[in-house]
This record gives sequence, C-alpha cells and structure tokens, in this order.
Amino acid sequence: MSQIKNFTKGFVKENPVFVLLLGLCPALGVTTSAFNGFGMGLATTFVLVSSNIVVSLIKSQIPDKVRIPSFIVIIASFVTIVQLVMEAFLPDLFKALGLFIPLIVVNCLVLGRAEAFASKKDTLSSVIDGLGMGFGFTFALTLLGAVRELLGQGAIFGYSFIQGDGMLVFVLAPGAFIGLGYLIALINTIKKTE
Amino acid sequence: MAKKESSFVNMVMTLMVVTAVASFTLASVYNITKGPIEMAREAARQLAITMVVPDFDELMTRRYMPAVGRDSLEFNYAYKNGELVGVAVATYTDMGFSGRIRAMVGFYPDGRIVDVVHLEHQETPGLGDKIEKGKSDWSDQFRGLDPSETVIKVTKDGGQVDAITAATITARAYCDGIRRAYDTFSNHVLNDGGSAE
Amino acid sequence: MEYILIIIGAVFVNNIVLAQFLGICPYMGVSAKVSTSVGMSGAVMFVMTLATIVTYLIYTFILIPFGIPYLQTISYILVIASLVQMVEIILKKVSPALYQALGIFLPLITTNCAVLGVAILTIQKDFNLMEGIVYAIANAIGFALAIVLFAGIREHLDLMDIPKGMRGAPAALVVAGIMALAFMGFAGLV
Amino acid sequence: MNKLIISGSPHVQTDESVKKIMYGVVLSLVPAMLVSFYFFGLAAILITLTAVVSCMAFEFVIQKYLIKGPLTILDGSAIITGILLAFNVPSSLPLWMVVIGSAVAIGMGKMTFGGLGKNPFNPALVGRVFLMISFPVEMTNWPKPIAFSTQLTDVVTGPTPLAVMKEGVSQGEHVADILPEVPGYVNLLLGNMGGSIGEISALAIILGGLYMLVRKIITWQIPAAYLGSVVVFSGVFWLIDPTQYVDPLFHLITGGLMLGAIYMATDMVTSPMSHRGQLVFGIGCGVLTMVIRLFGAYPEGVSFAILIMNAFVPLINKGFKPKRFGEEVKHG
Amino acid sequence: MKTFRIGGVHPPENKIAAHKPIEVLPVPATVTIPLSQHLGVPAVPVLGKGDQVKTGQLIARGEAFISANIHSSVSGKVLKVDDMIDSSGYRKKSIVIQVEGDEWVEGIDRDSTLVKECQLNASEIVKKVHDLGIVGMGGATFPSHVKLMVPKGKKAEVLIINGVECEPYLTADHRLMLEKGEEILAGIAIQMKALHVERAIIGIEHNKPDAIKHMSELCSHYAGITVVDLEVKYPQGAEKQLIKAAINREVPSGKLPIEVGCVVHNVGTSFAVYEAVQKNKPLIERVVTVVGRSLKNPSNFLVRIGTPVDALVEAAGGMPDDTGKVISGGPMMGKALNDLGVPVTKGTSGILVFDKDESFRKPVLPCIRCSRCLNVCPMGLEPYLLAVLAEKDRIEECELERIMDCMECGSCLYVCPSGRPLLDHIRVGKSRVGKMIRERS
Amino acid sequence: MNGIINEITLISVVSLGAVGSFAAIILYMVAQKFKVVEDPRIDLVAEKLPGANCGGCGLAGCRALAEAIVKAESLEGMTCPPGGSDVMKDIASLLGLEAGDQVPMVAVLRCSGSKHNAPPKVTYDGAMTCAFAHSLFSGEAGCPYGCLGCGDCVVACAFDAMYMDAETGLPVIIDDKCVACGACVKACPRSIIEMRKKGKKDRRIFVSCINKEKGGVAKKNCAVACIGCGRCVKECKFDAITLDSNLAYIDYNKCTLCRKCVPVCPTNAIHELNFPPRKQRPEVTEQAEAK
Ligand SMILES: Cc1cc2nc3c(=O)[nH]c(=O)nc-3n(C[C@H](O)[C@H](O)[C@H](O)COP(=O)(O)O)c2cc1C
Ligand SMILES: Cc1cc2nc3c(=O)[nH]c(=O)nc-3n(C[C@H](O)[C@H](O)[C@H](O)COP(=O)(O)O)c2cc1C
Ligand SMILES: Cc1cc2nc3c(=O)[nH]c(=O)nc-3n(C[C@H](O)[C@H](O)[C@H](O)COP(=O)(O)O)c2cc1C
Ligand SMILES: Cc1cc2nc3c(=O)[nH]c(=O)nc-3n(C[C@H](O)[C@H](O)[C@H](O)CO)c2cc1C
Ligand code: SF4
Ligand code: SF4
Ligand code: SF4
Ligand code: SF4
Ligand code: FES
Repeated sequence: MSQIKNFTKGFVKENPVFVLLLGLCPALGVTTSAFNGFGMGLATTFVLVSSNIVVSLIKSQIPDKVRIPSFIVIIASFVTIVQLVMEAFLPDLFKALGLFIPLIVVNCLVLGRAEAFASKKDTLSSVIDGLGMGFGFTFALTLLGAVRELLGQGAIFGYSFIQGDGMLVFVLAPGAFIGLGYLIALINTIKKTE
Repeated sequence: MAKKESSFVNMVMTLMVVTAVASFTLASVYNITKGPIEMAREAARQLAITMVVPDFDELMTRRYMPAVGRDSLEFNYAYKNGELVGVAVATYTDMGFSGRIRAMVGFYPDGRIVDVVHLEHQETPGLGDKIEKGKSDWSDQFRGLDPSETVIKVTKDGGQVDAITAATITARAYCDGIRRAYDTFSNHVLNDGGSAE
Repeated sequence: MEYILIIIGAVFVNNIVLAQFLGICPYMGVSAKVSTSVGMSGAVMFVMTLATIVTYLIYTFILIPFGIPYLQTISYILVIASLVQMVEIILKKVSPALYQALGIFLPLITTNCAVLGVAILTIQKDFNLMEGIVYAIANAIGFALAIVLFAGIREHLDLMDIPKGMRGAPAALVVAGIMALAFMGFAGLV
Repeated sequence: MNKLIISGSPHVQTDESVKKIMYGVVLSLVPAMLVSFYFFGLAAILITLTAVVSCMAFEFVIQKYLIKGPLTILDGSAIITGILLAFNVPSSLPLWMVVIGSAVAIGMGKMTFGGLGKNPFNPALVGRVFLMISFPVEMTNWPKPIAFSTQLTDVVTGPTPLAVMKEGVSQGEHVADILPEVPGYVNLLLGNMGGSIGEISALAIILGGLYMLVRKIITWQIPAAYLGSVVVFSGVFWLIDPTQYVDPLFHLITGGLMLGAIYMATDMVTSPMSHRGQLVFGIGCGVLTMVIRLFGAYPEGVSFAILIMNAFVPLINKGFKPKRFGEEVKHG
Repeated sequence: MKTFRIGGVHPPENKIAAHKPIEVLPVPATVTIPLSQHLGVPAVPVLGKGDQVKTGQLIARGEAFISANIHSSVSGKVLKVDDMIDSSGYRKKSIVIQVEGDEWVEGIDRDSTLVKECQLNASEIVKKVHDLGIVGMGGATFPSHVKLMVPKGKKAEVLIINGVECEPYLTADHRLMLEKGEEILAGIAIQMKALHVERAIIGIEHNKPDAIKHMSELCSHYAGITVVDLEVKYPQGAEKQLIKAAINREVPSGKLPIEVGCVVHNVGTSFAVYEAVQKNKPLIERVVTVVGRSLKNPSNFLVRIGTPVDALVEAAGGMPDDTGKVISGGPMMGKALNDLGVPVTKGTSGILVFDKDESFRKPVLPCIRCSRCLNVCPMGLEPYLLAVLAEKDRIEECELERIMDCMECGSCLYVCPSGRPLLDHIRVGKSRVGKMIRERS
Repeated sequence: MNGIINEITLISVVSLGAVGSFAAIILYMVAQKFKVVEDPRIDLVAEKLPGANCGGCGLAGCRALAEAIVKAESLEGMTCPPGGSDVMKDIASLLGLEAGDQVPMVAVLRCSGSKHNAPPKVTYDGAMTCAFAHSLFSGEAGCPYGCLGCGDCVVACAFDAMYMDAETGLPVIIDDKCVACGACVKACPRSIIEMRKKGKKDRRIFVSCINKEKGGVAKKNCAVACIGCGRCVKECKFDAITLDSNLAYIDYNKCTLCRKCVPVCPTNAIHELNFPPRKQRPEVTEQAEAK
C-alpha cells in the first residue's frame, strides 16, 4: 500500500466513524457543534499519532502478556498530556469536551490502531496511518458537529444564520444518533455509486 | 525482530519501566502546566468578578455559609481606592434541571444587584442555557434590582422575574441561587453595617 | 431515597447509552441478538461495579493523599485493564460455564468507555463508596435496558427487508435515536 | 381453453384488505375531527390538511426516488399518520413545523425501515415527540377553544388542564383548589378545553373507538389494559392523598390519553401480536403514562409512554406467545 | 353448540350442491388408477400390460404396514403400467385400464339391502378393511386399518365420526349422511367393535340441520352413538379441533388422537367400512361434489376411482368459458389442477370450478402485523413469523416456533388482509424442518 | 529544571510504578496459576488481530474471532473492520487456508426452458419461491426438471452475481462476479445449477438440460430439451459425454472444448460459452438463440 493511499483511506473508504464504526462515543457525545467536534478530532489525532510513534519504536521490547497494559499506559500518558495542556491553554474547549477527553484512552480507534498497525509496521507508516485515521476521525466529527449545529442552532462554527433556535433535538442526545445514522447512510450510498 | 518472551522478570520490568517513564513524563508536563492551569482558572474567576462589580483595584475573598445550603459561598469584596464598591458572590443552586448551577452575583454595597453571570451549569442547550449571557439577554433583567424590594422569584411563583420560555425550572433555580447570595450577603454585609471588616 | 434517586436517574433519565453516550461500541456491536446482549449486560454490571470500587479506593487512598489526582486517567485504565484480564483468566479456569456466559464479553469491556466513564463520574459527582457502587450498578442496569431493548428491535428488523441504504448501522442508529427521544420523556423524574 | 391458474391452498381469501382497514380508521376519526374543527376552527382544518398532504407527499417522494419501490401512498396509512400527527399538535403550531413533523414521521418513523408494516415505532408519535423536543415553546402553546373560530393568529392561549394541575400541585396547592380553574368534567368529556387538536374530546374518540371495535379493526385488549392501568395507578395515589393527586376520571378524560389508548397504542404495526402481549403492552403504557404525568417534568406522558413501550414490543412478542394448541396436556 | 376454542375462520359457505341427490356417474372409457392414492408407501402392481381385469379385482398390493390395496374400479384390459401425470403435473406410477363392459368380481354384494349385524370379530374386521383397500375419505387418505388397530399400551375410549365437512362448497359427506345414514351407522357400529369402544360421537356442523336431525333419529336405535351439533367454524373438521370441540380434549403437539383415547373417522370412511365388511366391496368408487358458481349443473356424483376429471366437469354441465382454476378438493385445502386429464382418486372429495375473477390471489402487500393470522390459527401458532422465518431459511427457529404443528388448514392465508402467501412459505419451512429432523435421527 | 522535576515527579513515578508492577505481578501469577490449555494457533491468530476488541466482527472480541477462525478452519464470513483485509490475508497464510491451488469454478445454468423455448401452459399465482413451486407442481411449462423461474438462486447469491432475465424468465449468471460459493446450487430445488470448471479462457461446453424424461415427452414441453438421442456421445472422441436416463452429460474434466458435439445436437441442447463465432454455420439445425 502506498503511503498516500495509506493516508487518504481514512477519509471516506475506511473512515473510522462512518465505515469502521469505531470511537462512536466521542463522535456522538461532543459533536454538539462543529468546533467541538474539530477540537476532539485534533486531540484524538494527537494521541493517535504520538502513541503510534512510541509503540512502533518500542514494540520489540514488550513481552506479549503485558503488551496491552503497556500500550494502554502509553496512550493514557498522551491523553493526560492533552488533558493538562488543554486545560491550561484552551479551558473553554476543555470544559465543553469534558469527560470525553480522558475517555480518548478507551477509544477503540486509538488502541486498535496501536495494536493493528503500529505494533507491526515501521515508524513512518505508523505516523502516516495515525495521521490518516486521525484526520478521518476529525473530518467525521467536524462534519457531524456541523450538521448538528446547523440543524440544532442554525449556525456553523458559531456563525448564526437564523434568528432564534433551530431544531433543539439535534443539540440533544437523539439528534446525535439520528444525525450520525443518516450521515452513514449517505456515505454508504456515495461509496456505492463511486 | 524477536519479541521478548513473557517471563516474570520481563513482564514486571517492562511494565515498571513503561509506567515509570510515563509517570515521569506526565509529572513534568503536570509541573509545566500547573501554573497556566491555575492562571486560567484564576482568570476565569477574575473575569466573572469584573463583570458583576464596578471597576475596582483590590480584591478580598471570604467564605460564608448560607442559611440554607450544603456549601459555603465565596464573597469577593471589591475595593476602589480603599473603598468598598461592590461584592461578587459566587453562589449556587441545586434546583436546576440537571445538576448544580453556579453563578456569580454582584451587589452594590447597598444591596442592589450589579449584574449576574453564570459560572457553570449543565442545563439543556437551547432551553436552560439561556441563563448564559452570550446566549440570551434574559439575565440582564436582574441588573439594578434591589432584592429587598423586588421579589426574586419567577412570576408563576408570585415573583417579579420573567421566566425563560419553556424553561421555568432553570429560571426558578437561578432565582434561588441569587436569593441565596442575597440572603447571605444581607446577613454578613448589610447587617454588619455595610462594611466587610 | 438517595439511592433510589441515583438509580432512577442513571437508568431512565440519564441513561448511560441513550443520554450520556458511553459504551456505544458494544451497544452497536453486541446487540445483534437478545441472548448475547443479556450476557454482555451481565458482564458489564460485574466489571463496572468492581472497577468502580477499585478505582474509588485508588483515588481516595493513593491519588489524593499523594497529591497526584492528575494521574487519574492512567492509573484507572491500568487497573481496570489488569482487573478485567485477571477476572477473565480466573473465570476461565474456575467456572467454564460462567465464562461461557459472561467471560467471552470481558475483553470487550476493557476498552469500553462506559466502565472508565462511570469510574470517573463517580469521583466527579462526589459520591461516597456506597453511592458509587449503587451508581455503577444502576448504570449497568441502564446499559442492560438500552441494549436488550435495542437487540430486540434489531432482531425484529432482521426479519424485515429494510431499504438497502439503511441496512445495518444507519437503521440501528436511527432506532437508537428514536429510543433516546422516547427516553426524554423521563426528564425530570429526579 | 385459457390457461389454468395454479396456486397453493387455500384458494379463497377474505375481502378484508389493508385499504379497507386503513380507511375504516380514517372514517372512525371523523367525529373527533369534527369536534376539533368546531373548537379550533380554521386553524385545525389547515393543520390537518397540511399534515395529511405532506405525509402523503413525503411517502410518495421517498418511495419513488429513494427506495424506488412500489408506490403505496393510497393505502391510507399515510393519511392516518397525517391525521394523528395533526391531532397531536396545538392548533397554533406554524404550518412549516407541521411539515417538518410530517417529514420526520414518514421519513424517519416509517420509510427508514422500509414503509408500511416494518417500522418499530409509531410514526405519528415519532413526528410528534420530535417536534416536542425540537420546538418546546411552540408545542406547548395551547390556544383556548372557541366555537367556529376562523382566527389564525393572536389566539388566546392557556395551559392544558393537566398542566394547570401539575403546576398547581408542584406549588403546593390542593387539588380541590385547582379543580375550579379547569373546565368541568362534562366540558372535558366533550372537548371544551385547551390541548392538542384532536385529543380534546374524549367522547368523540370513544365513539370512533367503538366503531373500530365493531369493525374488528382493533381489539379491546390494548385500550382496556391501558385505560384500566391508568385508573388503577391514579386511583391508588388518589386514595392515598386526594389533596395532591387528582381522581382517575380526570386523568382519563384529559390530555391525550383517550387518543393514545384508542388510536396510537393500537397501531397494529407497532404493538404486540398476541392478546396476552397486548395486555402487557397496555399496562406498560398506562403505568409509564402515569409515572410521567405524576412525577416527570412533563404534564403529559402518553406519547413518550407509547414510544417507550414500542421499544418493548419485540421482547413482548418473544415472551408472550399465543396459547398453543395442545400446550398443556389435559387428562380426562 | 360446541366448538373448538382457539382460532378458526368463517369463509362463505357456498354449499351450492347441498340439495342435489347423489347421482351415479357412468363408467368412463378408460380409467387411470395411480398406485399412490393413500398416505404411506405406494402399492405394488400385481399384474401387467395386457392383463384382463374385473371390477373389484385386486390390481396392486399395499405391502408395507402403512399402505393400502388398490382394486380395479372397472372391468377391461390393462393398457399400460406407466408413469402418468397426476394432479401436480409430476408423473407417478399408475395403471391405465381400457373399459370393457362392467363385470364385477364374484362375492361382492351389490344389493342395497341393509345388513346391520356383523358376525366378524375385531381382527377379522381389520383384515377385511385392510384387504379391501379402505382409506380415510376425509382427505388425508390414511389407511383405515392402521387406525382401527390400537397400538399396545394405548386404549381407545371414543370413536369420533367426522361429519363436519367444514370446507365451503363440499357437500359429499352431507349427501352421504342424508342418503346412506343407515349404512354409515352400521359402519360405525363395526368400527366400534373393531376398536372395542362403547362410545361414538358423530360431529356435524350446524349448517346441516337436516343431516343432524336425520342422523340423530337414526342414532336412537344404536346404543352409545350420539350426534353432536357443532358451531360452524373452519377447520372444525380437522381431527384435533374436532376432538377438542366434541369432547374437549387436546391432543398434545406431535401426538396422535389415540393419546387422548380417540380415533377419528370420516363418515365416508364408515360407509366404506360398512360396504367392505358387510358387502365385500372394495373401495372403488366415492362421492365427489362437482361445483362452481358458473357451472350449469352442480352435482354430487358417485364416481369410479380413476375417472378423469373432465368427465365429471362434463357431466356437471361442461367447463364454463371463463374458468380460471380447477381445484381438486375444497377451496381451503384442495389442490389446483394443471391438467384435467388427471383421475379421481380415493381422496378426491370434490372438484371446484372457479371463475377467472375468483381464481387469482390478492396482490401481495407488506405484512401490517395486524395479528389476524395469529388469532385465527387453530393451532395457536404465529403464521406471520413462521412465514418470514421460513422465507429467510431460518430453519432452527422455525422448529422452535413449532412449525410442525401447522396442519396447513390455510386459515392464516385466508384471513390475511395483506394477501401474504403465508402458507406457501410455511409449507417450504415444514418440509425443510422435516428433513432436518429426519437427518438428525 | 527545578520547577519541572520536583517531589511530585518522585511521588508520581513511585506510585504509578508500584501500581504498574503490581498489575504485572498479578497478571503473571494469575496467568501461571490458571493456565488453560488451548490450541496454540489461537494465540497466533489472536496476535495477528488488532486486539481492539471492538466487537466489529460480530463476536465478543478479538480472541473470540481467533477461536472461531481456528475452530472453523476457514475464514468464511469472518471479517475484522479495524484490521481490514490485510489482517485476514495474514491469518490466511498463517493457517495455510488459501494454500491449495484451487481450480477456478463458476456456476452454470443447465436449463434453457425460457418462455420462448418452453411456453407456459398454466399460470402460477403463489409465493415467488421455487422451493414452494417445486413442491406444488411441475412448473408452468410442465417440465418437471426445468427452471421454475422464481429466482431462489438469485436471492441466495450474496455477490450480486445473478439476476432474473424478465424476457426469458431464467436466471442469468454474471461470470465475473461469481465467486463459486455454491449458494445458488444449494438454493435451487431442482439442482439445475452446476459448479463447473471455468475452462481455458473461460470457455465452457455443457448440456443445458437436465430433463430425464423420455425424449418425446421432454420435447413436448420444451423445444431445446435433451432428448437422449446419443448423437453427441458418438461424436465425442474423448469419451467425455455419457448418456444416462435419456440425458447426456459432459464431464468437464475430460472435455477438451473441441466443440464437435455442439452442432450435432438436434435440439441445440449443448451450449458453448465464450467461444469465438464459428467460421461456417452448422447446417444441421435451426439457428440457436444467439444470446
Ligand atoms: C430534554 C429536556 C430538557 C429540558 N431542559 C430544561 C432545562 O434545561 N431547563 C428547564 O427549565 N426546563 C427544561 N426542560 C423542560 C422542563 O421539563 C419543563 O417542561 C419546563 O421547565 C416547564 O417550563 P414552562 O412552564 O416554562 O414550560 C427540559 C425538558 C426536556 C424534555
Ligand atoms: C405417520 C403417521 C402415522 C400414523 N399412525 C397412526 C396410528 O398409529 N393410529 C391411528 O389411529 N392413526 C394414525 N395416523 C393417522 C392420523 O391420526 C390421522 O388420522 C391421519 O393423518 C389423517 O388425519 P388428517 O386428515 O387430520 O390429517 C397416523 C398418521 C401419520 C401421518
Ligand atoms: C384443516 C383440515 C380440515 C379438515 N376438514 C375435514 C372435514 O371437514 N371433514 C372430514 O371428514 N375430514 C376433515 N379433515 C380430515 C380429518 O382431520 C381427519 O383426517 C379425518 O376426519 C380422519 O378420518 P378418515 O381417516 O376417515 O378420513 C380435515 C383435516 C384438516 C387438516
Ligand atoms: C388501528 C390503527 C391505528 C393506527 N395508529 C397509527 C398511529 O398512531 N400513528 C401512525 O402513524 N399510524 C397509525 N396507523 C396507520 C399505520 O398502521 C401506521 O402508519 C404504520 O405504523 C405504518 O407502518 C394506524 C392504523 C390502524 C389500523
Ligand atoms: S395453515 Fe398452519 S399456521 Fe396457518 S392457520 Fe392453519 S395451522 Fe395455523
Ligand atoms: S394476517 Fe397478514 S398482515 Fe396480518 S399479521 Fe398475519 S401476515 Fe401480517
Ligand atoms: S451464488 Fe455463488 S456460485 Fe452462485 S452465482 Fe452467486 S457467487 Fe456464483
Ligand atoms: S435455477 Fe432453480 S432456483 Fe433458480 S430460478 Fe430456476 S428453479 Fe429457481
Ligand atoms: S468509543 Fe465508547 S465504547 Fe467505543
């Protein structure tokens, strides 16, 4: 697989959210606005790429039985770094994302990629894979956030188009499920016609 | 590329090393960010205070227990040129629609409300979150009210505050928080003869 | 009364899956059949309760006294992961029958945000140990309710020929959305 | 000789058909519709018409262009969905919201799953609850009934009897003090109260229900279990503390209970198959309705209760099978 | 009035030929006699091409336990023993006989005088029934001698005689009861003797008041035989439902009536038993109702087995122009024919001629889950579920849902407002489940 | 550096290190004490899998999938969304599953009883399932062997490799999409579809009929039925064709694709696929349907 393909596959063909259905909790939980989705996506990308690098570097030093705990520790460290840095420098976003920042640690996507990819491939590929998947994740979250923000508040990235409120339901929990459901249906159809 | 086998020593060593390295790194990051995090928190508090009291050059902080309620309130006395110009009370209510609402209420020394800003809440976006200054001007109606004259309750409950449409519960709760602040304020500030000391 | 409010709140009003978006992966993944979803629910309840207890102890007796609460995430996940693995290995040996019923779901739960989420929320909400345990169990019941209902509907949809584009995840998510809509009716119960 | 036709047995079929059933329901809805037109006037007519037309239009568009399957808009089910959706909104609702509600009811509630017969949730209720959550302000703005009104804007609004009751009780007033604030029981029965377009007249709805029972469109199990459990549940609380809980009759004839019990819970697509299951379903609806009415944030819980019970239907169908012939071995 | 409890439907009765006395149909030019006219193993021919036969002569022997002898219904010459098209269009081994005169085998008493007394003991009766090829005339054509032999360890208490004729249109049993009531009762007495039972109940539906009256009167001369008046409801004639209706016992799932001490026989079977035991006459003719709304002359014919169907239709006024469907049997359980050259067999109770406009099924629409099918299923099954499970080939689940209890009565398909082909799918499911069960053991 | 490394660092390292090693020790002891003997390949396969335990495969975690694969000794129906096809390929080579060189096969329809060749005599009006139609009657055309045209095979094909041709009433197999899974063969109640060797350049020759009735009877129902005349058997120099119960069958292992038998069939029952057009038209028969 060429590195470019490796990188681009995350956007649509193997999009972690739309196609692989991984990391759905943050995808649903934080996407009340496009910006929140974007922020969460970047945070996840950072963790993904960093832990991919570290894992691919030290993979041969890890005995099997403690492989998963070790990976988890590595990932958790990066998550905590994100947590601390974000709280220090982006306190508003930190508040908005809330519980879902520490939960990056259990995002199936991160651990899955560390295990499936980084623990087997060389560092460069791992980085590219991490970036591709991360951006795909970011793309998905931003898109879902934009849709929900547009329908729920009549705005995108905070810029309002309408007076008053939109359809509140899209800001609330049901809207997350419904929005994602129809987005996946849409992506499926697009993929098929391609 | 031979994998290490899972012997006892290997396992413990590996995990120990990994955790040690991880915690070392984290501790470093923690130490670096500790300052900024506190600054950010402080800045947020400062911002809220400046929004609800007149211009000041000195702050003094005290905590008082309210007559009703589990936790104490934080009183920020604001002085300009040594003179008390206002008190910013960080108050709370547990009557909100979902969880505790915290707000900062500013009083003139005579007990009139300067302004109110929310600090923290989990009310429903689009409904209860209209208490936020940025989302709606609903909370502006408290400006200049004197709680000793105006009943800080929603009209449905016989007060003089207009409720938020379709979010009476939140409005009711917000009033409760403001009253808690005022009652404590009047106990500790007004009844003390208007001075903090 | 306190406990009853916690239970009603966690099961109906703030259902862990339908309102808090935790544990969506197993919710989508292990809900194809009612029988497996029941097994999964049992395993979640077991692990969630255990994890909440252990992490609570770690938090109050290690992280707080030593002034290192920022290590919450990393220590929690480490403990949960080892705990689950340990339980799995023990179960496999001691009670193969129980392992068949629950154990096969255990590895799935290690990397489940519901468990870690509830552990963190227990601390955030200032619960004491007993409240934390009740909270964990209630959340597990909420998870069970959501996933078993959902599995029932999915089995039903399996028999219908739903439109091609909606088959699988999209229809499942829309169903989850409508269930979340319906559960909003419980608003204000606590 | 012409070609013979071959098929498996049986070779005769009833002349009952989906169309006949659906139009039977539509017919039975006429009394309630007339009452609503009487009290809410032109606005009610407009909303009902908009809902029916847009429901049919959405079904047509989706079937033709998205699913590309056979067209069935004339089978009458979309008409029912439209009418019942309209019946579940206040007469002051802006028409564009009615259109959104219809789109959600048909698009999300029904066609997402392939159309008639495949939806797990009641489409009209999906639309209604969606609107309720999306536009809480407009959806809880209840015009006061005025005979033969042609007014479309600036109507006088007021809370529904249930909302008055809930608000009053939550403020610590006694039921006896609140009751004078709401219309008397006869008026409640006839429909002279604030509320959604079609839910106001319990009498007209019961009339329609009887017609459907006689035509065997519905069975008695669900309405009976539903209403019965509401009476029992509210009765118990009423007996315990009549100052805080109003009597069962009030609960029966206010709000959307009648409409829900007779038309929405009985939707065969989204209710259990066996009689035993239907009883369980009805009881579940009744209990949930009362839990929400008495303890929840909403004064009314019928829509939510039915939707939640819809989610239970597959499990009920699994757990409550019809009685099998030869199930228990009888001796002698 | 009694009836069974669960389910049931009320299709329009259309008993057009109810008042038509039984007519004897002339012997046709050739007859085709299939070797498998009964449930169980096909009979084995005992003669070959070119052989000369007499009416009533044994031409094929049922050698297995569940099988039946077959006798020639005419006299003449065997044209061939070959595969002939049967009612399904598949070819089945049959004996084709060219009719020459009508010469009967000796020993057959063709006199119509009633012979009530029966000297034979139980096993002799069974042997006679076996030898003379009597099978159930109620539709299933189960060899009657098997049913007259109570298995070891079981005890028969009641003989139930099925005079229900719940199928619309059909009137053969009705006419038989009116015209041959005496003989039927004599037959019942013989069957009671064979089974060693003291009690017999004749179940007749309320829409045949004349038959109820007639049979009740005749019964007064017999000890232990009573008539029970049953509410009109399809499928009351089905064995398990009839037992439930008549004596309120439920045959457990997968079990035979003898489990609850019952044996069920059709009135036609009783008549055939009478003729076999008292008159030595094998089962070579039967009453067939030929009806149809456009048919000029709906009739009840006494027909020789092997007569081609078109001869019957011809006798009833000829095939109407707009015929769409010809059914062998009743409208609920019968089989649509694709060739009118096929013969009448021991199980043919009627020939129905449908106009084109009543021949097609309703257009198939999606199931609206109205639960009508489930409410009418007399076995308490969930036809809508069985049908989808079968359609999706989910055979194990079909078995768990007790698909094998389905007796193919067709009530579900009849009642479905969406016109779903429920029974078609269920039949496929049943055959697959049956195969699975057989492979398992 | 003083601000960055201080006693917090020390406490952190010590306490987390302690937790970590404690976890390791527990894991080790538990693993030792409760060792369960398993197929060692499960571990190998599990190692290849991502270990995300996401449940995407429909099973309870990666190990469950590994166990299922090893137990089934096949990868049929097993997928791993996070790992993708690469992982599955890895596993396949690990277990040597795809090793043997399989002869490429493809499904062929051995019936040409189209509406034109075998005109319907009656109208079927029941459920559109061949299984039921087969049990009910011999078919609209009367051929008890021929295709019923309700498309059970098409429904069974998970690869969209079949469709019903509305004109002929027969299913059509799209060679390129067919993966020879055999689902259609199982689905057909009349065993009309056969799995045959794909042949050189995809060329195939076969008798497109399975009717075992006597020639005359068969021919009455269908113009292109094999009548069992045996001319092809005589024509074939390689003994590839056998005649059994009035039906010729071509053994694809013996057939050399010489196509000599095709023109001699009086009913055009022998089909040739993917051959270039013939130089001179066979003069024996009326033109075969060129489709
Ligand atoms: C999902 C949901 C969220 C809600 N959020 C709030 C809220 O944040 N604040 C609030 O006061 N009411 C909220 N409500 C509405 C309350 O349930 C209640 O109906 C309302 O406060 C009554 O106020 P009204 O008298 O102004 O209509 C919410 C309702 C639902 C269903
Ligand atoms: C395989 C099989 C075995 C049977 N064995 C007996 C039997 O031993 N004794 C008996 O009285 N009837 C027996 N029966 C007859 C049935 O009870 C029943 O009378 C027959 O199947 C026709 O009934 P129906 O028309 O309701 O289907 C048997 C039927 C079948 C199919
Ligand atoms: C759905 C159904 C309906 C039946 N209806 C009749 C009927 O009306 N009259 C009848 O004699 N047998 C009917 N039978 C057949 C009986 O079940 C049973 O086979 C028969 O009475 C046994 O008697 P026999 O063996 O003498 O035919 C029906 C069977 C089924 C499955
Ligand atoms: C008795 C009866 C009640 C019905 N109730 C509803 C209803 O509450 N909401 C609705 O959308 N459709 C209703 N329908 C119409 C139809 O069944 C419904 O649209 C299906 O759920 C669509 O698949 C009803 C139909 C009948 C026969
Ligand atoms: S055909 Fe079978 S499933 Fe249908 S009603 Fe009759 S017994 Fe029940
Ligand atoms: S009768 Fe027909 S429409 Fe009704 S449930 Fe049964 S199959 Fe479905
Ligand atoms: S079912 Fe399988 S063998 Fe048949 S056509 Fe489709 S892919 Fe080919
Ligand atoms: S080939 Fe077989 S399964 Fe396919 S349509 Fe013909 S008969 Fe049916
Ligand atoms: S992201 Fe929450 S369970 Fe997978």
